[in-house]
Amino acid sequence: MIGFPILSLITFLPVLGMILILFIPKEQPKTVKYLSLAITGIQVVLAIILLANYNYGMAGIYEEKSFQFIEKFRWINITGISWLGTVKIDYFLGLDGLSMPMVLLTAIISFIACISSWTITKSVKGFFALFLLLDTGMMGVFVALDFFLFYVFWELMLLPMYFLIGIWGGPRKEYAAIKFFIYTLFGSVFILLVMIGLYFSTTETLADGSKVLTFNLLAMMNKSNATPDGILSLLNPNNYRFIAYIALFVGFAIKIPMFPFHTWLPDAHVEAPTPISVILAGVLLKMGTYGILRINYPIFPEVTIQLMWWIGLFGMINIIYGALVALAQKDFKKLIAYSSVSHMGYVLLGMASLTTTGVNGAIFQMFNHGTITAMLFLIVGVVYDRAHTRGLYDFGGLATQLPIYTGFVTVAFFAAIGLPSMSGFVSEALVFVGAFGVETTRTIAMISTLGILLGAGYMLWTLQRVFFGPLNEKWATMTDLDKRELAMFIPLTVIIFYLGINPSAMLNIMNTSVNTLVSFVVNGI
Amino acid sequence: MNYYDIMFYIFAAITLVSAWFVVTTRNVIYSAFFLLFTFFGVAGIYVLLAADFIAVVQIMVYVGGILILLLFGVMLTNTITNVDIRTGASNLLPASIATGILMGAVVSVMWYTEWKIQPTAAPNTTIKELGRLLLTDYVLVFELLGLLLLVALIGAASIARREKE
Amino acid sequence: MANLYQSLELIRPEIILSIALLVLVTCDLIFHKNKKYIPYIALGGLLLTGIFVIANSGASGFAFIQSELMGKIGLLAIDNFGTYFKALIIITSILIVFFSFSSEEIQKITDRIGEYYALIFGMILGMFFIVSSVDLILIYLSLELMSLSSYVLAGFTKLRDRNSEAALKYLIFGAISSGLMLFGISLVYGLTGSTNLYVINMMLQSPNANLFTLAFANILIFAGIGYKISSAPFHFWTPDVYEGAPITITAYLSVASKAAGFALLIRFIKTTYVSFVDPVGNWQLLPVFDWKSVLIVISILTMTLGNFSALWQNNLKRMLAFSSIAHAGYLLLGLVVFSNGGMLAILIYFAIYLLMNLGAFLIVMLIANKTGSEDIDDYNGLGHSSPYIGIAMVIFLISLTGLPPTAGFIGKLYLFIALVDAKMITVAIIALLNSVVSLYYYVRVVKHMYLVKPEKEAPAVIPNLSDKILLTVLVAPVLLLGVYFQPLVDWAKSSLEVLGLM
Amino acid sequence: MSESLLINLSVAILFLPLLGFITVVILGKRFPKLYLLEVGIVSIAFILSLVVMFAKLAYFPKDIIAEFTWITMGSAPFAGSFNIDLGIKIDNITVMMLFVVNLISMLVHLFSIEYMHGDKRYTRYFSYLGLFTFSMLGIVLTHNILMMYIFWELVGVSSYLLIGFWYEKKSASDAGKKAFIVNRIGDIGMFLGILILWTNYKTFTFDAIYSQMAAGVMPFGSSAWLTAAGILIFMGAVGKSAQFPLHVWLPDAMEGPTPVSALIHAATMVAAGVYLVTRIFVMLTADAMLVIAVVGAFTSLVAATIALTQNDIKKVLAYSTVSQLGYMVMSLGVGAYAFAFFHLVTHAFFKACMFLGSGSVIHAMHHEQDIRNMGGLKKKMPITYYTFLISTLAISGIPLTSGFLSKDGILAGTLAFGKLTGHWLIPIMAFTVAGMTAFYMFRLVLLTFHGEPRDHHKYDHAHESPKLMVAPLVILAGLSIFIWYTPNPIGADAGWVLSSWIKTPAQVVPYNTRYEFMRPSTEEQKAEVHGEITHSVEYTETMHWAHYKAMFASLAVAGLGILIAMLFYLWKKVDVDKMIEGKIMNTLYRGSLKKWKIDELYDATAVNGTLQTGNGLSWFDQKIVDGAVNGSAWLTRFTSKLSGLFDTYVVDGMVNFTALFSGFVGLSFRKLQTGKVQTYIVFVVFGVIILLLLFKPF
Amino acid sequence: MLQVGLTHFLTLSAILFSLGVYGVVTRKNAVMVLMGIELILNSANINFIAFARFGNFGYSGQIAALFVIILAAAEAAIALAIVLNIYKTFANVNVDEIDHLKD
Repeated sequence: MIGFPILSLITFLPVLGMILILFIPKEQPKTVKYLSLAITGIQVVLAIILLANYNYGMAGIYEEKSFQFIEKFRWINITGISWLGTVKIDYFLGLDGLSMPMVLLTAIISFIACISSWTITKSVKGFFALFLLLDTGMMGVFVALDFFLFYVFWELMLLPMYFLIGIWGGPRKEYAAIKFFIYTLFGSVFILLVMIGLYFSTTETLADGSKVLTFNLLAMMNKSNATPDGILSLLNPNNYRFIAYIALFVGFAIKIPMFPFHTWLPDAHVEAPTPISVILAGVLLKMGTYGILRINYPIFPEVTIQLMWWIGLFGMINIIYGALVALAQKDFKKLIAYSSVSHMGYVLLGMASLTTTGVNGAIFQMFNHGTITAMLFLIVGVVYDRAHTRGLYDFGGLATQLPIYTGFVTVAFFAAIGLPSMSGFVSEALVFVGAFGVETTRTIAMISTLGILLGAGYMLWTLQRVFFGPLNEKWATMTDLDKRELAMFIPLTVIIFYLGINPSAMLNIMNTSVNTLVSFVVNGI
Repeated sequence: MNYYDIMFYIFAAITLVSAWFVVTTRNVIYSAFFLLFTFFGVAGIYVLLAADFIAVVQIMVYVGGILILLLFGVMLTNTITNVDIRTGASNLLPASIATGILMGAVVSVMWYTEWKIQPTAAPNTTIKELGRLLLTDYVLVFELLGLLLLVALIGAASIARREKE
Repeated sequence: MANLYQSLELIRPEIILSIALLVLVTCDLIFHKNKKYIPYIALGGLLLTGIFVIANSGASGFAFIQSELMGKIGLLAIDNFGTYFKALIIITSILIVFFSFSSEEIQKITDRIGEYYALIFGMILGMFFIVSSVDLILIYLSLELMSLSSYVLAGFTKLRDRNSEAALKYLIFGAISSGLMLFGISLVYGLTGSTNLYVINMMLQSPNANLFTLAFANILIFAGIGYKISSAPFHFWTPDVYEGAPITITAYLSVASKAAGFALLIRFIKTTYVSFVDPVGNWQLLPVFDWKSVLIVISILTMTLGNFSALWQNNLKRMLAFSSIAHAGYLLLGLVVFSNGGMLAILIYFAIYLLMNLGAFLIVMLIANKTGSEDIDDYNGLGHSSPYIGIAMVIFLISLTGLPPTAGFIGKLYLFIALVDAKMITVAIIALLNSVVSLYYYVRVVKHMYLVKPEKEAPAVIPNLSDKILLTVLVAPVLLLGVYFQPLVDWAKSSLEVLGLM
Repeated sequence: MSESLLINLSVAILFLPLLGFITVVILGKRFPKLYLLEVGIVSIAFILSLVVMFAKLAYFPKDIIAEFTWITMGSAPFAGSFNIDLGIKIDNITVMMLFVVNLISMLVHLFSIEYMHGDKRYTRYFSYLGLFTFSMLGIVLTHNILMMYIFWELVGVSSYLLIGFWYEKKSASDAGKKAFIVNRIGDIGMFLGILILWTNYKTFTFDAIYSQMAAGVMPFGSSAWLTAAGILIFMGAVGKSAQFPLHVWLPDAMEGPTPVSALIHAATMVAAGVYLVTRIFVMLTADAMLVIAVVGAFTSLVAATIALTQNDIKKVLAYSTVSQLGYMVMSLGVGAYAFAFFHLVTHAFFKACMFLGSGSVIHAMHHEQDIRNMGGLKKKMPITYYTFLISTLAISGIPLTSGFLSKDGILAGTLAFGKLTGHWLIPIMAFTVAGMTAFYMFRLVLLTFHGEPRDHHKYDHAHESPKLMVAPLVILAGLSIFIWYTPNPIGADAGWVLSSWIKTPAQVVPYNTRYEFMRPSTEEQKAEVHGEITHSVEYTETMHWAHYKAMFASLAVAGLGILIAMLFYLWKKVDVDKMIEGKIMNTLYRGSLKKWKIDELYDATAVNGTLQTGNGLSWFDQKIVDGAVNGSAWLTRFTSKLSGLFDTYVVDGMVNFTALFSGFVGLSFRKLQTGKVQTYIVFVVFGVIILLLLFKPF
Repeated sequence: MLQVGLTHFLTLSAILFSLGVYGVVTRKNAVMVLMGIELILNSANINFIAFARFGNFGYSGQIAALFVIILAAAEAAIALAIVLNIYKTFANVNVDEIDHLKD
């Protein structure tokens, strides 16, 4: 394995960068930008190193020994008094098939968003400092295996996000930023409560044989660690596990965002600057579903099985509702935002199936949606940079004026529609295969296929409204993509096609873990 | 009805009637003088309760100190030439309701509680015992009160002093 | 006299304080031309007291044992719990001295600076005795000592109308509250024949028929304490006085006097109404008064009222006043658990509250020094023009909201851990939702500092070096304790011991 | 020639056009001449496919399969380990399709060199053609239904790109969008069908699925699901082959360049639906087949009725295509598998010829497409005329043409079907359509090439197209002659195509779900191996019986149609304009002309309905869902006002009430002003009282 | 009338207490508000002494009363200083007119 704490490095590197940036004088925005680019670039390199050293056969999920790149040491250890047990918090990082794709995604999207941030001119230093802080938060969420640590990272993202939307955003930025902030905080207080509840329901046996309460996520999954009277303990007949599950789920669902908790998303997206929209759609939304898979599923398997149908139902609502609402949008960015709602529905649907194919599809869809939606938001950003409007009816005929751009747009749009040969197809197909394969979610899956149709509807309609038809003379001087923009689009395009043609490259990473997860949830092993 | 009882009712009447006027009369000066009677009445009650020293202190401190202070306050805060030194009342109704209920509660508490009663003979004097206690068990409080008075002195002087222009 | 000598040993910090107070007064009289050195004398006195407070840690026992009371219970109980709060008070006081250095308001009254510090010392002395006294009379008197000093301090600068107004309101409100308390004390005295908490506790252990009277007395006493910690419905003075008083005093009131109030409340309830503490750390309340329900209602009321009222405040001091009311509500939650865990949460929360609240007030003060305003609209764009102030303020506000990775989160975490441990889920949810509401007004400040465009160029508030150091002293622990809180928790845990008879 | 070589060649055929596409798309802007590379590549592919076809037909009687594992799921819980395999299957049908697709593709490339000359996205056009060829070949070559679906979608995209090639025209981009979305409807059905198959058989490979079916494994244990799966997959064909009710996209697709129409919307892509049904033919139950037959028959009839009155040369051809596709589908539905595929091939040639011919005409007439403005072009463009005429004869089913052979077989099949099952409506519709086809095709020819020119200006400039455009016409017209398929001009059965190249595969569905005539009927037949029986003995006899009857009947109706067309448009014996003034005729005429208003119906219901739902939900989203949030925010604000201004509102209110009350009792008229501290204290006192009442210990 | 006992004294103090509260709440003049507070303190003192006398609690009640009296003096001093200060700034001492600090 690797001889240095690579997960810590990949997580805290941006913080280091942030500190460095704070020392760079304000008058050198270029230095700030290049430093950030370097930091995110190194992150990508580290992610690739991780991938190269990744053992595809190790499952992770509930067993500490099959996690990879583990870093674990006692962070907080308060001993000595009987009445509160030992307050023990581990600094516990590790990777498995659930997190590896997300780490990759985060690294890539951050890098791309960093390139996209080049156009930022207003207080560059602040922007990149916050950007890097956000980066750490995201990365941390995906590698943390201690609930406390997870929660800290989870909340760490809120504030930078608030500022990034609030300072660098559009006209209604203040409203959007606070809405995002309040909404997510509302969700996370539920997570906090469940976290504490789980803490009191789980003990961990230390090396010396003593049992202590713990925040360790893996320990929480092990039924033999349950305390007899913890409120979320299986051994306690009057437990609150069902309610806790729902509370936790709602906390995560707000981030996904799941209907009816999605209304912060369009506002946040419309007002956020392009790189932040990219991050938001590309990575942040995945945290919700990641959280559900990482925490809800293995810790509350019996409730999960009970609620499969409901999760699927909400997935279906997301898919169809998001698509229908997207159809009605007149703002380019809002349309993409609602398309995100729709696409995240597939993730929920896949998860709900509780089958290897479905869950694989869900995680794969998380990754693919990350890349594809990032591209879509970049696309909106390009046109907004040039035209300073996003009205779908303000354009027309851009294909003639900006052929290269239109080419990438077409790729991204068709990827979003789920065209075979692009990554989105494989994941959506797997989701449907999984969901259809199970009695519980079969009908839901069948209805959800409508989403494929509606998706094509709004995407192609947008393509037509913005890019086809006679060129609107107002934009006759618009320029095509420059090199920097190409540098954002090409990697994403390559990823989209590569994973469309060779999905195994990604699926193999998660396969073992997903199989383990599914059988853990369903069979308990 | 013995003397004791009669004395009680006299002092109680003095106390309450004058207290009533303290809080109802509109003239501040009157109010201050009724307060004087109240203090006297309370001092009498103290005597009835065999607290001779306290009664003396009551008269010395309250009448000799606090009341004079209050009168100074009245004088200093009302222009002497201004004949109308009356003052109004506010919150009459809510105050009446609130104090009415409060009084009901307090009085019923006083009546219905089974207080501990252990009849004992009244001591001849309390000064000696009080003095002893002040310098033994309560020496800390005693000293603390000294500091309190110092701080109050500084504070009062500091805030009431006219600033150099 | 050996008894007295032992007692004096136990109250060395208080003695030092008293001496420092006298020295201050004397020096003030001697050097009435040049008062430059007065603050340093005060600082020296505080540091010395601080050293003795630390030296006192671990000391435990009764001081001023009264012959009447079986010869073993005294007026003061010196224990780690008290020492913890004394330490908090001393830390606050030292910080307030530094605040006063940079406060424009205080600089304008340099000629009365001796009195200013004398009164502050009076307050500290009062608070020290509040924290450790176990006799209701002494409690009342030390409460009054603190109050009398703070009444004057609230109106001390006399620079603006609102100064005097604050003093008057504080005075009247305080006087009536302590009057109610005194009446309550007299009733308790009537019921039990003693003013000593331990004796009262023993008396209450035996069957008692006068529960209504006791309840009435308790509520009256709580009025006196509740006014100090500004819990609803005894909080009404808080916003007015906080807004009117000089900022240094506002900050001081919001932390130190609240700390004293909480220490008093905890000691009062723990000593008087707890029959025993079970091995797990839960306090068994005497069945004479349902403190638990009372405190639950009051704490929920307090935090809800505080948070909701703070939402649309435009004066920062006033907003922080309501925020401090809300925090009092959270702190009370730690008490309603009635367990050592809850108490631990209070201790931790308070230390953190000290840092973040003082920090926020410091920034309000620095900005007011520059702009002469505490209005939120005058904060527009300050974050950009004054980066250091801006970032620090954001950290304090986030911590006040209770978000990781700041210390405020740790405080809330321990609080909720205690609540969940006691299975008081509903209360926990209400409190959590309250903290979501609180985000709104805290972030509103952030919004004005960063997001709202100022109408004219925002003034740059560049703190001088000492202010920067002061800010850093407050910011650093707020951040550090957020990620590594073990030392604080360990300290708080060692301070759980409230002197008992057993 | 070894099998592996054959496989490699096939793979090369598949990927060569893709290579061309990628190269041209990336470098096309810099090197405009690169379209030649694309043309070259397609030509090479054609040659290779010719080689592959003959090699396969001559030397490899067995099917050749090559596959690899695309996705592996490891050992999944409950499902065991399973893989998703992709691969190709080379059988007779495949190689014939390879030949057809590559040939037409090549010819269209050649035709386009001249036709599209001067277009500003000239190279881009060729790259799209390459993409299409690749996708189409993928459909043809695949051995599994997932890959079929993948390429299915890809042809959809290339079709979208090509229809909307002139995207500056709104109608063009509209048509592209419509084509894609309407196709998606069918695709959803197909996708669901695939899901049913996968869920039950854990494989996408046709052969693996069929062998499990043959072993008696039913989807979810019931043959109803099997029928459902068949119909659902058929929905894909409904979309792609423009069957009713999803036929609406194809006529609109004529907005694309005409060579594209020839390649995609006449010869190859639209035939993919039929190809799909041939692929799943073996798993169709009788019920599913009946549905398919009815859909096909109805489609052909509706389309034919519309084609009768259209005036746009391409629209007529488009509806004729729809009608002919309906024929093929119907043919599969009635069990005449071989004739359906045969018709697919012959139709591909003559319809491509007609489209290219029309392209030639349009080219000559400077993009005039309305036949009412044409006429007399026979003299100006003889080669175009004659090739077009040959194709017309073929589509009308006149002997000596390929169309006669295939069409006659289909008609015989319907007749036999009618006789054996009693569904006589299908043959009736089929013969009606045959007559109509002859009529409208001749109407087209007569109006275009005969008579007097109606637009002299355009006529004068018209001229025969260049050689590069005419050559494909000649080749395709040549392929519409019977001789390439069978030596016997009136019966194809004996020809090599039907006797040895196309073999009807045996059904794999259980006997009781088959048509009676598709089960073994005699003991002898039953004794044979299960998989070999395609039809009963009776069926063979009935087909024999129907053969000549169908031939004569079809000749009769076709002749009738031609005669009427002559009467109307050549000899002008009947005044058409006057005829349609009659009330009934007028209604019918207008109905036909307006395409039975199906588009309008869809617009009003489905499209508009969806958009309105979207708008409604959007409103719902902003006002209700978000409103709930904002509402609670409002509530919060309200509460905060309430409590924040508690002092003034409530306490003031109390004081005001006091004032009123005081006034009422007449105690005091003093103007009351709140001394705030005192109101606070009032409140404290009330607080104490309330607390006492709340927590009094009894 | 009953024999005068503890209850009588307590009733007296209860009424005095209520009058004090009433005074504090209703009087506009700040000095009169202070008088109300003195009444409350006096009532508490009566309680202390009466309880000590009748319950035989020793001298602690009297000690308490003594301290309260002293405290009252200190408080009065501070209070009057503050009232004077108010008079200087507002030119009157009407409590209800000093309401600049509010929401």
